[in-house]
Amino acid sequence: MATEANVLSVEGYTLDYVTRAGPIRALDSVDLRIARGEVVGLVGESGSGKTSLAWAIMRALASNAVELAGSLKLSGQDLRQLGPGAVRAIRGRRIGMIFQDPSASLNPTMTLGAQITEALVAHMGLRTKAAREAGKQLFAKVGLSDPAAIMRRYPHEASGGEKQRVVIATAFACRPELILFDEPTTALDVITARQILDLLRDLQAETAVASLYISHDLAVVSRIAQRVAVIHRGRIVDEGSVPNVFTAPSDSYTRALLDAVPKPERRLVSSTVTMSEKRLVEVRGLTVRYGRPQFFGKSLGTAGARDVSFDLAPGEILGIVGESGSGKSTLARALTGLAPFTGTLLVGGREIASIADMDSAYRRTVQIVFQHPDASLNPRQRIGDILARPFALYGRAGTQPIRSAVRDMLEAVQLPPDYVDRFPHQLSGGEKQRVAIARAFAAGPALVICDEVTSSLDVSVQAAVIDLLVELRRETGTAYLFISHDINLVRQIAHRIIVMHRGELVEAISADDLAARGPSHPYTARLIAAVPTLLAA
Amino acid sequence: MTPEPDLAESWAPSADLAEWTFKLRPNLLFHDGTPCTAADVAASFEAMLNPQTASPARNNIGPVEGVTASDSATVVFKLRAPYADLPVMLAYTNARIIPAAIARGEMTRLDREAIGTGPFRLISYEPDRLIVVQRNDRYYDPARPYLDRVEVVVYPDPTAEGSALISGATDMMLSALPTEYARLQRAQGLRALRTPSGQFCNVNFGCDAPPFNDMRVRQALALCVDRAALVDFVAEGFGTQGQDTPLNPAYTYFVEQPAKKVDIAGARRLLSEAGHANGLKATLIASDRPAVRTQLAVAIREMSLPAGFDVAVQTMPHATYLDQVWRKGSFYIGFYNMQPTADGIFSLLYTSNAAWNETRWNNAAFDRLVAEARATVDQSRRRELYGQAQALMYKEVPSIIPVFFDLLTATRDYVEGYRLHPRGAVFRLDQVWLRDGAPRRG
Amino acid sequence: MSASYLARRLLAMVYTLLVVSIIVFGVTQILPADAATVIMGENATPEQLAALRDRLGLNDLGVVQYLRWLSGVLTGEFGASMRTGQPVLPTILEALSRSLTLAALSIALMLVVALPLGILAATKRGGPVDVLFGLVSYVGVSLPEFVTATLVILLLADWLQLLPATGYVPLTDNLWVGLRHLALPVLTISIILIAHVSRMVRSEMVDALHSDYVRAARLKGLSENRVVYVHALRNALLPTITIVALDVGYVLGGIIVVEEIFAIPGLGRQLIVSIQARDLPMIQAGAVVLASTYAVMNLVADFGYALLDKRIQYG
Amino acid sequence: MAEVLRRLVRTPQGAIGLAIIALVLIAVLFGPWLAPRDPFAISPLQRYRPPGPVNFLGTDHLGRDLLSRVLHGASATVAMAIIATLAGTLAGSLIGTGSAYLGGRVDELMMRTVDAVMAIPSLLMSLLVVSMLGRSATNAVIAIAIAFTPGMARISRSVALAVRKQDYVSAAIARGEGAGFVILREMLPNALAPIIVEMTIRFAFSVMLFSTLSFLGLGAQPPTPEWGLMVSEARRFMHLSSWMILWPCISIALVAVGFNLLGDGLRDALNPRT
Repeated sequence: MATEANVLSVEGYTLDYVTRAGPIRALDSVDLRIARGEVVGLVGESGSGKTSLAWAIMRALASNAVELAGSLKLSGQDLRQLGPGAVRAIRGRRIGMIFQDPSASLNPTMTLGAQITEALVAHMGLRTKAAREAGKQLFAKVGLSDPAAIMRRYPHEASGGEKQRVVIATAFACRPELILFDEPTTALDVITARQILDLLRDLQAETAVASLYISHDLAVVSRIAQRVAVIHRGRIVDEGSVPNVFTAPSDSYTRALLDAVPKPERRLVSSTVTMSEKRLVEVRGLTVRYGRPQFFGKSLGTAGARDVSFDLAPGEILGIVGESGSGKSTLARALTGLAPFTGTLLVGGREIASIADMDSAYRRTVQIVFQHPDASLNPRQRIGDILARPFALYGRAGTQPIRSAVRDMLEAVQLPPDYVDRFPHQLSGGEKQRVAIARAFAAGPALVICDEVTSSLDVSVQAAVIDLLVELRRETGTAYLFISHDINLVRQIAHRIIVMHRGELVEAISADDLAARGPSHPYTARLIAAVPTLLAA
Repeated sequence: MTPEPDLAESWAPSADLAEWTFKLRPNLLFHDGTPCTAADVAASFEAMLNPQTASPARNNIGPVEGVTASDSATVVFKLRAPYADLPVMLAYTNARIIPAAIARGEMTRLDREAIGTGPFRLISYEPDRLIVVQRNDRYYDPARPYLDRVEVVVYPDPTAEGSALISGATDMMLSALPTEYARLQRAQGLRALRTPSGQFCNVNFGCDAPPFNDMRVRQALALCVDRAALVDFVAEGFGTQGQDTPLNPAYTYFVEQPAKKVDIAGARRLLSEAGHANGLKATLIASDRPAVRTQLAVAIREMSLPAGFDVAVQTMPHATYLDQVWRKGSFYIGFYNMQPTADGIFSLLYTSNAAWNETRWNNAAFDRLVAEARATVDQSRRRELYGQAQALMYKEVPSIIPVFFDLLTATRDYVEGYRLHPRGAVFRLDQVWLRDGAPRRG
Repeated sequence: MSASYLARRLLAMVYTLLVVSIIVFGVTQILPADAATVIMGENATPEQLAALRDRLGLNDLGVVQYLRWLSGVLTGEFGASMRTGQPVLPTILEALSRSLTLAALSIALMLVVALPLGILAATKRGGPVDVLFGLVSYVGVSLPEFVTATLVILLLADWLQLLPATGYVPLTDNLWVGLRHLALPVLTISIILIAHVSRMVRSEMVDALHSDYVRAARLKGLSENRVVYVHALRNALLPTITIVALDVGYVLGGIIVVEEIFAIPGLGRQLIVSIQARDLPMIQAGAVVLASTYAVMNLVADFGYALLDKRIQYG
Repeated sequence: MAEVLRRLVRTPQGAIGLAIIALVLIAVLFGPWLAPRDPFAISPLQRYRPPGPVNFLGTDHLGRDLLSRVLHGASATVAMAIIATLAGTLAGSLIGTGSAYLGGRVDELMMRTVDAVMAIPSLLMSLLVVSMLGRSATNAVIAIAIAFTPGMARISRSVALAVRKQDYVSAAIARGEGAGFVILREMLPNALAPIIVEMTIRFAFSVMLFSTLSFLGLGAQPPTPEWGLMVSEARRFMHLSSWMILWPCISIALVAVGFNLLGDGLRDALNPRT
């Protein structure tokens, strides 16, 4: 019989995790096939079981995992029957794996060269010298400039992109039959991520290696995979070629997922805001230095944001876009008195020269919501106490008793009133972010700074939180400073957009002009080009 | 204790015992070979008597007015008062003869080098660890010492010192604690030595202030003390009972006193007569060196409870004790080596003008007895005077002296000629010799 | 480890030593009794005490004494002991050398035992070896030094009569006898160190074995030995260096009790003796030498750590 | 609190540790009543008795009953050690948290001074303090509290720094909350768990340190039956009766093991992740 057409075939595979609260079904009779040279995308939100499938294939399941049924065949050979020795022989040799965070999969105390050489020595039977030579060629092939230098460097001496290229070189080194990609570009900056994506496409095409590309980002999967399977709570709900699934999804969950993906052309707010002469916020030549003066240590005076100027009208949503390290968060910290700054800042016409000027009136008008839901709520306080604090601080509840004001706030952010007595760890990520937003609005602010508020949420949850923010703005007329690295999301929600690059403001343009005339600064153009937009929508 | 000639060949007192003349041996040499003459002896004593030198010997060698060298071999001591025991007192451990050059010159040289006339010469001195001495070939008696070299190892922990001797790491011990003695007796290859001595541990009352200025209170506490039990508790049985006088059979002029019995009812009666019907609270202070002091204090506390005493025990580092409590405290534990003579111990501790006068008893009758005895030569008259002095202390109890310690030590069986000296501070290593079979060392 | 960082660390060390000397001197000023009382002992009469205090300079104001001491130290002159008249520095350095010998031997023994023990317990986590290890290390960590020392003496010196209980013979005089005398104290200290370090190595090893890079190494198909003894071990041993260096500081000053019981005239014991004798120059010199050894060991630890773990950059 | 207890008993260390410490606390609270005989009564005839029907654990050099002394000793040793650690922890955590919150030069200066105090070994520091204040159990407690403060300050500072970086603290500061509210309501409750774990383990050290001080004659005064003092006194009589030294040693070890186990058990129980 000709060799099995499918490199990988998963049939009826069912997996449980045993926890103190009883068994949890992670994968429910999953079927999946990948032929030679084919890239299959596996799309699902966090907790959908997509990563568990990868661990199952690599035979590296957690100790509390119980495989109930089904088979995992590699070129016809069921991996579940293999003993530890056989599994070890297959790993790296016949199945490669690339992880999300490159720095987590590289040993910090070993040089990058040593980590690729050891794989070649282990599987290709090369002696160290020959392996080093082969390693150098592979580094060149994955586009690393000056491979010899990279060989001697340690992981912390290389950038995220360089490290991911080393991991990719190591995975492709032994020309495996199958490679599993677990969100390889999520941890990288937008532009670097695009370069890595293109590299993977070229290498895959050249080696025709069967690939399973796992991701939560539908746009990325639509660019690289030929076929895609959508997984929801452990079950494959949709499968087929990328055009079919993405244009005519058969399952309602897939449709909701596709809708939630930010599309710049679908505007959530009317694009014009009357730029009345009374500015809410005027920022001129704002420079933020972080790091506190040290007695014995050198003061770390690296600038977070340099000489930034912009205006914000009441009720306007100003988007700030930039990669990590561009200074956008530092700007937010300066405006809320969390970082010292120089330059002039006018809020509601009042001059704020330094943090000392930020009296409680200022603190009430400017609120901030942070990125990580787990860290922005005090784990030891109940939701009711957290939300009551702004009322007690600013005494806004007026005649209404604080307890009922808190209930109203919960309702405003679509959370059940009985959440008042719960602790943060009893809420989901999305719910915690809603509480944080409620806390900000409890003060009745004129401006709420949203610092990457949806970046650590699943796509569907993100869409719901964005809708909540738009709704609240419509009701209260509050202005937003919406900070994000996702330019599609910002173009969807903001009236005007400014782009930050290495601490400097490189572009300020209204959303409509950007759509009509495109960006004026080359960096913005590269940023827009780098973000994969959904193919067929 | 009878004096033994060392540098002096012979000596004689004047009729009124106020002037003593000593004849030195011919051609005596110091360790560094320079001759030792009467001038050196005079200079040494002159330095000792000068308060600036702060020498410990100053108030332990008797009432010496001045010392002169009449010629190169004769030394004359002028005394402030007649004193029969001068020869014995001059043998005091810190009253050694050093070259006049050092005595009159810079004394600090003594910090680093030791030039004397003794049977051994100093080789090296490491504080708190090791002292090494070698045979002095220039010693006036060519026969002695028999040993070539002696290493004195300092053991801060007594248990360790015992184990070292048992394991053969050392040849002899200078002194052993009562708690170690039983083990040393049992160990084979060892010879355990024991001799009664005048070393004692006592309770000092401050007789110059209440409550202990009242004799009845002192007598009451004395009646609570079970002396036989204390010999067990404090000396592990290796000691003799004391009857509240500082003399015991080891002293020539010791006069037996009737043994005091425990009488709790009598003690309680005396206490109430003295106005403490519902008991007396007091703090008994014990320095931490030697450890026996604390043991005695704890035992006194328990024994005096039934009679209504509530004695709180307080220990403190020896330095703090010396600074704040010694000679000033109203109720504390003392510990003393035997003195060469009866007069030595009385005038050191209990007479009104005593150097240490810890109890401030200041009893005129007692002072008269001691002064007279000091100036009489006739043996029987001195015995009678000292007897009355002891009886007076026995009755008035300026301090409770319940137990005398036997001096204990042990040597390997191949060590010969070593006799334990009751004085407790005299170690005649010059008489020691080793039988064959002794291990070669160093 | 750039030069400016080194300079700053040395500056911080000087500051630390200064604070230490001030604290120690301040406390010794308030201690009841002084060197003169101790030296004179039972034979002190008031005017003799006054004379001796004058000669030792104890009558001057505390601050004056401290500044005189400080100016002496800056010119390398630590003064002479009030008790023995011997110069202070040689005695302290001699005591330090003995403590260092003790420290070196104990740490050597500890490394030979603690590292394999910790690694074994980690790799066989949950197994009988690990449980036994857990029990023994808990007891080891919980025994105060004097209890361990007493039990060791009771067992090895008295009942089994294997080794001499105490006494110190310099290795230079007689190596074999010297080592026999050091056997029990070294054993006592290393029991304590082994308990601490092996527990630390075990937990570091367990963390490393559960890390992402070890899982990645396994998924690269490397042999189990290479994964455990190269990838995991290298990362687990890094923190050990800091701990071992700090242990040297602990052994020097911390085990005063062991030096007391085994009569080893080390730095700890020298300090106790000089405090009891209120020997100010000796106390000061001892405390400063001890603190500087501690600080130097900290620096060595950080330096060693930076050397091995390239991630640490001292700006 | 009940929740923590339930999780604590689930871990082996926690269970055993809790059992031992419960036993010890019974000895500390009811020792005097449990003791079969008067721990202070001396009796010349019953000296150096091995364990037997009359004296279950034997007698010491003054004929006093060892079992009663060990039971009475529990309160002298353990209670004092706990008080000392609580004081040290309180002082240390306030300094540490405050220093972490203030940051900058103040933090740097405070930490350098803490380093300096830590450069002096805790035993030497206690020795100096006790020599200064005089010997008594209370002074030993003060000495240990002082010796423990720098250690606790360092630990609570590192914990507070980690908490300081959390967004809910930044949110509170952005809201304009006062320093008092931020430290006491936002930082301390979250920094408390690791501090409590560290404190429990320090109880073990403090029992060991307190008994070491008494061993050197700097802590409890005779005739109090404090365990360290009992070991120190018994050392001289080691060859006449080794029981005298064995029982206090075992008691000290038992208490220290108990606290160490409890500390590790608490660390898992209070650890939010597990």
